[in-house]
Amino acid sequence: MPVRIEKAFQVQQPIDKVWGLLSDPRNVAGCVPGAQITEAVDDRTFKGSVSVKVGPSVTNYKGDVHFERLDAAAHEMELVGRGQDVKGRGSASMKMTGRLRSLPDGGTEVETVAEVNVVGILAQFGGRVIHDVSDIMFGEFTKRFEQQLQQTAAPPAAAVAAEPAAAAPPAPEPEPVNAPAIFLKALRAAVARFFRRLFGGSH
Amino acid sequence: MIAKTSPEIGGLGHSVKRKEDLRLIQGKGTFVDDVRLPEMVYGQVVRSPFAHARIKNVNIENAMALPGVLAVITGKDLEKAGLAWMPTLFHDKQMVLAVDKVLFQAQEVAFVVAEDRYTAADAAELVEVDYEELPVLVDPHRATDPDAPILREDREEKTNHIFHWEVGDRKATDQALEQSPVKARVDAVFQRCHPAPLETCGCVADFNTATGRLTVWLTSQAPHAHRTLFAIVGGIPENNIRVISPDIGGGFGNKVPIYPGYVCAVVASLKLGRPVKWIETRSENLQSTGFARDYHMTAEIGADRDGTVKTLRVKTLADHGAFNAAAQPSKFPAGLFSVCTGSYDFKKAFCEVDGVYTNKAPGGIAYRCSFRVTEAAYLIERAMDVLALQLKVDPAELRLKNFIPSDRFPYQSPLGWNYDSGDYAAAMNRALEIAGYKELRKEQAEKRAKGELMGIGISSFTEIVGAGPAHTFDIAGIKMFDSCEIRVHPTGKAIARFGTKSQGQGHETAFGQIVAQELGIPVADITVEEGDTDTAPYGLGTYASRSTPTAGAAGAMAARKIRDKAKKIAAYLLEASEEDLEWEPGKFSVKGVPGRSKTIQEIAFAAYTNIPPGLEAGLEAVHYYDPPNLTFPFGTYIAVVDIDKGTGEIKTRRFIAVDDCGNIINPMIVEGQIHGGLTEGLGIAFMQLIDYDESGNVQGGNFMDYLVPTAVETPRWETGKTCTPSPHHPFGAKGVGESPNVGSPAAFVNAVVDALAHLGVTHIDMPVTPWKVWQILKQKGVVD
Amino acid sequence: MIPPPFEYARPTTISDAIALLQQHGEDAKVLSGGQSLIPMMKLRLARPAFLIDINSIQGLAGIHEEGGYLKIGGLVREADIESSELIRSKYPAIHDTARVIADPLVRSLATAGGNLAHGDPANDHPATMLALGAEVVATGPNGVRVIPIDSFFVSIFTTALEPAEILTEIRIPIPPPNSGGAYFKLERKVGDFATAGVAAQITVDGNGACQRVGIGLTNVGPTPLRAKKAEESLRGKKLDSAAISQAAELTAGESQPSSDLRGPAEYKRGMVKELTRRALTRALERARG
Amino acid sequence: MAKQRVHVRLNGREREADVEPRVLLVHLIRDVLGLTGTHVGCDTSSCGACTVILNGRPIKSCTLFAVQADGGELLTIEGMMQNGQLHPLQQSFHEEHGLQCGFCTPGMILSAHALLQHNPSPSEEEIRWGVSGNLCRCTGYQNIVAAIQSAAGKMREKGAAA
Repeated sequence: MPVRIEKAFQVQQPIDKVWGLLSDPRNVAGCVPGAQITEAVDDRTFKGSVSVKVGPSVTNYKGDVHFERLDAAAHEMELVGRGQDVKGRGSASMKMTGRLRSLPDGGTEVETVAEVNVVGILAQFGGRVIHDVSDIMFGEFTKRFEQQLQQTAAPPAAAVAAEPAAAAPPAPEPEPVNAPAIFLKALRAAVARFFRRLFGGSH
Repeated sequence: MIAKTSPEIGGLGHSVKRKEDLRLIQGKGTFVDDVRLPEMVYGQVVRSPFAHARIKNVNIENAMALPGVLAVITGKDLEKAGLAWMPTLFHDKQMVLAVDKVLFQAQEVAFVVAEDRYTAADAAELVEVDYEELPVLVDPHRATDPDAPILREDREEKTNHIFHWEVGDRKATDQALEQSPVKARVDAVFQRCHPAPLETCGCVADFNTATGRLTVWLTSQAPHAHRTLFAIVGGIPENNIRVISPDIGGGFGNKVPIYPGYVCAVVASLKLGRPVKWIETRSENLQSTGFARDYHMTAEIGADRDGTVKTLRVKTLADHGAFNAAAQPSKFPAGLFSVCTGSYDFKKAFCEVDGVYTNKAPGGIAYRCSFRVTEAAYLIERAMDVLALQLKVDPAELRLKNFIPSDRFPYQSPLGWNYDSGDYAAAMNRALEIAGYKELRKEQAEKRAKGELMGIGISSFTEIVGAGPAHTFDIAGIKMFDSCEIRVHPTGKAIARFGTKSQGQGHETAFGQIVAQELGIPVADITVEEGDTDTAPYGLGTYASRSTPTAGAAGAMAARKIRDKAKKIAAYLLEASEEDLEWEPGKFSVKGVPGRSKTIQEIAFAAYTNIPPGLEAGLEAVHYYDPPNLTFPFGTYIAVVDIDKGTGEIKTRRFIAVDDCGNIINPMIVEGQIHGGLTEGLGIAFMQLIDYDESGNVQGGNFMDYLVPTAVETPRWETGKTCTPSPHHPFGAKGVGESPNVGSPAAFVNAVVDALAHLGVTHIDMPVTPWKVWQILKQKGVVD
Repeated sequence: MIPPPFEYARPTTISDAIALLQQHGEDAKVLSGGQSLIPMMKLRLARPAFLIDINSIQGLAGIHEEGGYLKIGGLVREADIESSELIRSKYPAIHDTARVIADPLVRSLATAGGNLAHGDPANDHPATMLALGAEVVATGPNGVRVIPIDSFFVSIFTTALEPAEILTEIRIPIPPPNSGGAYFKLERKVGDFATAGVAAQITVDGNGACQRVGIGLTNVGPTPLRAKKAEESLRGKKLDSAAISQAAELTAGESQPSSDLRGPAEYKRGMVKELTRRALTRALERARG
Repeated sequence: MAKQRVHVRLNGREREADVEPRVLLVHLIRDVLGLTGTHVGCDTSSCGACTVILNGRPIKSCTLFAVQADGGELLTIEGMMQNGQLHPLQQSFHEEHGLQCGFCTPGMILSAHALLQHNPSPSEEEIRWGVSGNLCRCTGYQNIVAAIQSAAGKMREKGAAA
């Protein structure tokens, strides 16, 4: 059940800075709601999991994210994430492409396209909601990415480490991951609140 | 003409109330899931979530570790026993449990056995299967593309093409079509649908380690054939297998094939020495067991300007899914599809079918029809309407003009069938009369003038049912005869056993009426039994409307054998010669000597107490009937629909069904069958589709999306009949159970197209949904 | 068909139920009618570790008018709404809605409260409650709070209820004289979710002008929707066919359907338009009595 | 998961059983208490084959946990016969040929029973809506409607006589 979603937004940040974040695998992965990076296979491939909660229904996917393309010159990237339901009832994949355009005012336009494909029992019984759910999740992804761009203070990778129960990824590159514990706590709470709001208790 | 018996005897033509009802209305029936045996355990199938994937590993440890789990069977286990694959009923093989790869979503991958249903369900989730997803093929039109993935790596031929089959004179047909002054063409898809009997498939397999006997309670329309197949596949001596089909909650063709779940339950019982129950869920039923249709068809009619049809050319692509499991016993890959010339007198015809594999559930079974005749009837009846539109003639007139005349029977069709009898115009005229056709057309014209949408759809189908004959039909070599054994007890009561198996058709009553008709024993005194292979004579089962044409005939023939012997006994008792005796239902009398007669009951008593010298004791007979030909029931259906322009919703205002199935055993039962078949036709025409998205996800694989009409969507049916007996059947009967499902889809679709014809619409594929209709209305600017 | 294991409690008071909710947090689910939750559990699409069955709590099953409101208790069954003379006569839109929800067997158990609290955009009551300007009464650890229906539906399958809150009552303002309402649901067959559904509630003044109007939509967006622009277009206007058509047009524009087996988005938008026309027309007839 | 004691009055008889909370009512009735007249035809709460009457209301016994029925009054098809007499609905389904395979019949009869309880003389339309939660694949509903109409007549006469 393939779904295609396009989102574009503008930020008051120079294109190179934006590209720095968009081309940072852990950062991008960290912006996917419910996602956890559990292991870095190489600097372009990561193992991880995504938890998708729709009302009373929760599905946990385990799989990997791979950056198919990182074109610094063109400011274009493409990543493919694939995961299988841990209960063996299907799989989900997402191909995401991102393209940056610098704006006359020095800002940057971020264009992203996600092609989500769900296979298995969710695609059989959840057909009527898959589009809306994908749209909401991808919307949240872009929102978080924007937030990352705003908060220059904390290095983006923090978000990755901040994910609940995420094993700290073996840093593939020198840049150390050390954000103050207090910040992590705050972010955790924020994420938890967000999920309650987004998918929380219904009878 | 058949002698009318008294209501007490209740022979042919009486609307005898059904015997089977009494247990069913009290909840005292015995369906497979009602069978409970000591020590019984429960099986559940682990299924693939993917349509096409490599199996890298199956880990059963966690499942086995769950308390209450007794066994987890995988494809590798079956492979060791040589059971990983089983033969289908049509020259192919099918995986029982997948070993290397899966070929459709919901395919069987492992079988979990536990002490109860709940533990089995939990354990099924704990079986870890490591899949590597492969490219998926769902579009049959792309099956033979060079870049299409080869699905069946197990086959020699590295192609997704299964078969090419053609019949008729291609060259002559092409030429004739070329030269036809008028050509009409329709491209029609008969969508993938499913019989969906309300009871799903299942079994209880009980291998008795002490006796070495295997008893299988099975949702089977063909228990004897299934016993033989279990013997062949499982290598168990056939005398050590007993298949029992108890009460069956509807079949409609779905319960003809053998499914992996059955085999797994048997294997598990052999392994554990305990009875194993496996009952599939509805979703499993719709997603993995025998689907129907998925025929992508083109019909071209060549006709004269005056509307006389001359030539028919049919080309079809058949999507058989992952395995060719089309449960059909004819010699032809497309079954009886070549009856597609229908009720019309075509001079030349050619029909070709190509079958392909896709990543979809296997099947192509005969859903309430006789092996692809539904597809054929739908196609020709749609094509005739397209021709009528093109010629701007009334579809009823066009049909009347082209019917095979009643004096031309037996009729040899250009594609090789020999129609036994028919009077198509009679049925058509009766239907037009009941409908008040002229007034309806007048009303339609008035409505159209006011911008309202009303449609009248006609279908005058010819069915072809009653397989055998043996020269054309067999299952694994076993000829398609059927059988009856009758025993008349000393007190004049009787038991009759048949090789068929009722799934709601009322055999316990109707078959009793056949025997009552022939022997004059009251139907109340006759017990009818089916479905136990230890007691019933061998038969090929109930499907394709074959029960009455074959087993019913066998019943009459066996009864006649008994009557012949009864005549000898009567002659002895009456001290008269057989020539001087005359029969009336229930007794032999001496011609011209009032009062000198012996009732069948007196004769039965004598058969055990006062046996004529030189005659064997007892009054029994068995008969195996191989029909000389199929029977060809027919009829005309008229649908009247109103369309809500705002929503595209279609309301069937009236539906007139005139059926001709020759002589009728039980009018009440026949009418009930017609109501049911029409309702299934309604669902197919307007609501039902098992679809697959490009990833091979089943869409419409459960009762939330596979739409079964309720009492609210179902209209009140109007029925009528004509009677043209079959010349070759012992009492002139033809099968009828499937006519309404075969004939009605075209009537419904023709009605909707007729309502939109003035907008230039000539065809809409089924299911004809409100949104399809609305989109057309929008395109045509009828709605804003 | 076989639900996963869970723990079960059947508290007899609201406070006990809330205590249990607090105790078990995200793992707990409230079980009222169960006609949405249990089917999901049977398919193992939902796996709550703890079920809190509120069906034995007294005082939540009443339908009555009080203090300017129609009050429907959190445990009132659809069947009771369907057969309530008060609702049939004074709240026809709610009657229309109850009788097309699922099928008669489901309606024996399903509750209107659950129908709202499940947060499923395909459920029928939300549209009607939006049209009627209802309020949801939620009882939680900090007592009772009243949530206006407009802020109740947060996201797909997500409502404004906090995890430890229970929907205990639905309040509908008693409509003034010359009011009428209607709900139109298009479904593929009885028992199906709406392909699209539209609820309309209006009040007209002496000379037939529209004083108050509410339009709610079913299953044409990630949440139940209210057609605000369309409502705006009608306020103070005479409800002639031109006005109704314009409102229908606007409503279709405000809907956000996505394509599924029930039909393509374009069709659903068309249906919103058509059903809005029908709902407003019927509501007007009823308002005029 | 710990089992819980469930007590129901089933067709007038007190019955008890210990079941896991997740056990569906239909499985309590069929597998535990052994009354198999109540059937299961789907896994999405769509078909109504499992219809029983709980505390006077027709419900899908596949969409209720057995523990929820604790203390309740249950009527299944096995309880329709009264002192050896077929219920008028059972009679009429037989006389009007309102069943074929018989799999939907118990649920259909119980839904009809509930309908006639609060509407003794329903119109054809009311009957069709009344049993719209019960699917039948065999009869096309026409004779089911006829059977319910005829039973309604019989029951009215009875009522009048009584």
